[in-house]
Amino acid sequence: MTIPLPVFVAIPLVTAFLLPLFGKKGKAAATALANLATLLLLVSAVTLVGQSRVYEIGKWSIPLGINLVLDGLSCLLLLAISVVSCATMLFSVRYMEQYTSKSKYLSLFMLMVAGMNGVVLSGDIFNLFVFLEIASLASYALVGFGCEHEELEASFKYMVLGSIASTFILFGVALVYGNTGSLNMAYISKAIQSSGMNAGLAFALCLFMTGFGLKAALVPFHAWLPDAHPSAPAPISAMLSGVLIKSLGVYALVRIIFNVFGVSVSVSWVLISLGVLSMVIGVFLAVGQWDFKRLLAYHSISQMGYVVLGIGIGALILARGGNIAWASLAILGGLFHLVNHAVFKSLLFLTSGSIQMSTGTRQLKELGGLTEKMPLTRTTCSIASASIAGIPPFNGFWSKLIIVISAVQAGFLSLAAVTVIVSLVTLISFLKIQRYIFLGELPENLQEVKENKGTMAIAMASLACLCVLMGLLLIPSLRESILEPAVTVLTDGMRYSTNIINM
Amino acid sequence: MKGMTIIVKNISSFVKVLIFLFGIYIILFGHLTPGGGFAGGVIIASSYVLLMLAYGREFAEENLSLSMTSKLDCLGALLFAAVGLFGLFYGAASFFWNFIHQKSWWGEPFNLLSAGTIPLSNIFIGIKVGASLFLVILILSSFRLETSASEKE
Amino acid sequence: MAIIFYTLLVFIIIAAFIAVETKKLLSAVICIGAIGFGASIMFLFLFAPDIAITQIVVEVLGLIILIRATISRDRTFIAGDREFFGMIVSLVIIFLIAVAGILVFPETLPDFGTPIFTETSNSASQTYVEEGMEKTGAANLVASVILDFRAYDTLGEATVLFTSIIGATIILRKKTKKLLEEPDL
Amino acid sequence: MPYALCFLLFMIGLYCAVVKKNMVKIVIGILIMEYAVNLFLVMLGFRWGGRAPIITAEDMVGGSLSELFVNSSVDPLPQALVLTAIVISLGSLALMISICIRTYERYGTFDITQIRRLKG
Repeated sequence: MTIPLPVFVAIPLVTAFLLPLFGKKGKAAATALANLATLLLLVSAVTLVGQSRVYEIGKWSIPLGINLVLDGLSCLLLLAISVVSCATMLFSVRYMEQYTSKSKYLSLFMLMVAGMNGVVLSGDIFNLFVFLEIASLASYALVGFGCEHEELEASFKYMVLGSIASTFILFGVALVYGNTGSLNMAYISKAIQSSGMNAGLAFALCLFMTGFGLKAALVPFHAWLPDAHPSAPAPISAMLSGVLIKSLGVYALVRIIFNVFGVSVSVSWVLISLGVLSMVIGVFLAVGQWDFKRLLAYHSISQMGYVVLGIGIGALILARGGNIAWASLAILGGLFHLVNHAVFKSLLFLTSGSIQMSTGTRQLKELGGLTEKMPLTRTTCSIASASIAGIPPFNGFWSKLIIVISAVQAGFLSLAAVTVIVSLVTLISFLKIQRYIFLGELPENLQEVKENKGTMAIAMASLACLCVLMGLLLIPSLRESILEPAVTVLTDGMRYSTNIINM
Repeated sequence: MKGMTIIVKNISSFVKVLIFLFGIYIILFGHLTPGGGFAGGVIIASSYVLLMLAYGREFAEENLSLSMTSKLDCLGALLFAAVGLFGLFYGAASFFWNFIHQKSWWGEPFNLLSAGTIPLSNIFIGIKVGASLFLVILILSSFRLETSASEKE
Repeated sequence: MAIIFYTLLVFIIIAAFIAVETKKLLSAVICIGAIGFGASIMFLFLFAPDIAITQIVVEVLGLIILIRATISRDRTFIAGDREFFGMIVSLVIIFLIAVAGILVFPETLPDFGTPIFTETSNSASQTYVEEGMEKTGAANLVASVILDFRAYDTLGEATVLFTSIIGATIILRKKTKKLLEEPDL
Repeated sequence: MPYALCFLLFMIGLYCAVVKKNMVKIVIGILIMEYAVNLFLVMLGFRWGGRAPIITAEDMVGGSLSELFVNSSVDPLPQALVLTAIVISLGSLALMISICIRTYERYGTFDITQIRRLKG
């Protein structure tokens, strides 16, 4: 049966409104309801794979009302969001026992999921701004959940930069409405195709790129990420760097550039430079870190650089009118790395959370020799570090390989060399993690450390085996249904508007 | 913080009723005259805030307690979502389908019952915005007690 | 009519400048009040009564929230600005955006008086104005746009307010961490 | 010309949010930026000699809408957007101020250069 699209936003919203009513005694029921909701979302996301539909809200035709668009790209993002949020919700059932007012935490978590689903599905730029605002407001509050010194300062810094980015995006929306007279993405791209890009729309595009670049923590705007992620509770930093910066930042940037404004050579050069900058600076800043979560946060920046680089190369080939096969290969590498990074980065943050919960610290110097004390965390962490560093059988390797091949194909040998060097440096820093946390001798105050059983183990184990199985996504049968439609959505760029209108 | 002088207390207890009535008017006639759910809700919240400023937090707490306000807040939001979902399930139409107007059950233009689900959602939005804004002010002022307590010891 | 717009805008810009430069927090908050009320009068002259009502009342509550943060902690002195390097970089960025904005603004947008929906062919606002009445039954077209044509936005809007309330409760709660007694699962 | 003044207001807000040290001043800067964008949005829909987009009884000529109203009414769409944007700015203001109060209670100052626990 066909699932109506607003279900993806309605379920998390209704659960979010219900959860604060549970209060102290209903905590178990609240957690169960929240887990049920994320599971339901996962099931409905899986059933919708490969379909593409337009859903008009209120039965109003396209320019009048708002329409929700499900095409390859948003379906891929929906899958990533629901997988990561399901695992993180399972993990936080036990991890959040350390904090008070758990039902409010769950409600904010569901609001963040609703905001991200709303952003990924919406076909209207103002609606995209509103749901982006919901997801970021929920994440500001969740970053400051523990109310300690660092967490409050980090959430204030994140909130200031986030609010500036949202005001930039709103200003861009106002400019686009002023110049094209409509808010619907399909109608805007049609107006741009017919009347061409005037200076106002170019200025709006710059505003969008700064705003969404700031949400995606690309280099010139990455100031908030290394502070926000370590101080957030572990499941929240897993959601933040796993999915939030992707769906709010990269997805919106890519959707606006490819489908609404159309790809141009200068824009794709900006994308490539942003990608390379964040790749290089992220990894070199990460090497010197001794705090486990801060190191992971810097790696998020550099891995996001991979994604933006892959998509930027594809955009450049499209803008220059090169052959479509190369461009789709580059974009395939970028998107596949986006999904891989969502899975293994959230797994890494979950393992850091379980280490912090049982040992109480996350400084690499104070840890060591946890192999026999925490076997499950050891295996999941090593699987995730192997896949982030790009060791063959795991999923990180395949996507990095595709990006390197597409860079070589497109003639950017220097870029390919930079990518390989950066992945080597990532490998070094992740070996450092393995060395300091798991090998070496056990410090005396950590003798009675014990493994985290229960839902935390299930969450970590499921993400770990996903890491291993994701490599299979590249075999042709699976690829056609999941990755290929997402790539075709981007490669046929401006024809998006015609597809929407006649769908 | 025991509220302000007697003059302010007497006036505000009278004026609060008027403000509240004005807020209700703005919400109910939202689809005919300017105003609507948001403006009316904020006006209702400001009537309670006036009470709190004039009489001090404890008096306002008895009038509308913290837990009651947060329940109202969640209830208003749920009812508004229910209006949307009802359109989805009722005529198997779409999310925010104005089923009362489209099916033209009641009301013709220019009188109170005219615009289908619009007055309904106006009322629910009014409850929600009023409750949540009063909740913010209540939380911000109740936090002050805790800091002044810590400053004392 | 244009004179009113320019005087109000100049008044708002002067109030904004004072709010930014003044050393006392309380006077900065009062200037914010002045900006808000100037903006709501501006909305009245721009034929937007809905927005004027909402703006005034939201302004009152915003002022109460702002004053709540400054009243007992008013610092008469505010030390010098941030470290020199950061300030210069941000000033350069702001200057660049300002230049780009001033160049772009005047000629691309349709000039002040003629809104965009009169020029574009089948724009949504044209149908809102013409058939708004019989399509939704509401006499107030803004209410019909908010609650029927784009009701999904207003649902998102109510959720934004709901998130900020839950966020404020979380950040201002008294006991944040509890000793990790044996978790039940 | 009013658009340029709106943009100038936006610049003042951005300047204040980026340069100032006091936390409440940064919040004020962001508030000014949001006011500027709201003003800009409503100005987009303005029409010389227009009317508020509210249909009254005398606008109805016979059964249908009078021609005068249709080509003199102001654009209702930006006004709907501004209503949403105003309440969004109030919501983010409430959250920011609660963070400021909590950090003041922890640190004892609003000055972000002294709150430098976080490096990097």
